[in-house]
Amino acid sequence: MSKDSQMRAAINQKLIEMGERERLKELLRAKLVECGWKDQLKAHCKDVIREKGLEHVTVEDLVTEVTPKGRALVPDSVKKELLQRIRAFLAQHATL
Amino acid sequence: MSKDSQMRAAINQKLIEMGERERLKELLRAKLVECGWKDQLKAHCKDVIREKGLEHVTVEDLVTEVTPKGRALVPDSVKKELLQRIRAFLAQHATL
Amino acid sequence: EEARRKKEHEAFLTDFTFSLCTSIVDEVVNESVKETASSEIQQAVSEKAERVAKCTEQVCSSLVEETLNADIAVLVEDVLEAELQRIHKYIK
Repeated sequence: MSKDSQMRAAINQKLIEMGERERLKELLRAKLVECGWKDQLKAHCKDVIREKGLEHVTVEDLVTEVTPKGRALVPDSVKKELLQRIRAFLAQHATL
Repeated sequence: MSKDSQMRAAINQKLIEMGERERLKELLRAKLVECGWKDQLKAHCKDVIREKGLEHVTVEDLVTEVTPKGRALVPDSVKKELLQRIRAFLAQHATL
Repeated sequence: EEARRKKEHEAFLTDFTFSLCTSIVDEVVNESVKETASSEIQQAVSEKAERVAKCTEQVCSSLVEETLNADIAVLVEDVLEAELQRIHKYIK
């Protein structure tokens, strides 16, 4: 195992142990709703369904189709906030 | 103070005044880099840090740990060269 | 007497040369060891800080990725389900 993967495993371990990983996911979800990400993505799904026709769309197709936009639509500020929170958590709780 | 120690003190004083002591140290430093001693020392420091873990090593610990090896690794040829240079200097300044 | 003094002086010089050499070697070795130990520890500290920063970013990205993958799948299912319901209602 490389030093990097050891370090990632240690960080993840600490986040999971203290329940912080779940809290971070919840925070992200809340932020995504708050910033309108969910509504924008829903609208995009509907556009794709309208374009292709409901009978020609499977869940897998639609996931593949909308995922890149879903990723792109996550505001940088939300990612930054999440990163800050992880850093603060590690500073407080972890001896890495 | 015995005659010998008086003479020692006088020569040492002269060596410092004439800048020869510093030049000898410079020469030795250069030789130690040239012969790979410094790289070996660095590698040894890295090994110790890796073995003990960064969080368990202070500069003082590391110095204590690597100094014996540092001394042992100085090549005899380098010491001989230093001796030659000291002899030559003393011969040149026989009045000292 | 002169020869004896000369011999004594030579012995003194030999002894002095060796002790000066030893003292210079010790001084330089001690200084170099201290300097190297300190810079190696400093370097290891910076490398570790860099690694922690990089890995924290990677962990954060994978957490975002994981959440998005799960949420996008649920969202897509919900939208498709809603659209199907709408069509059914319309047909009815």
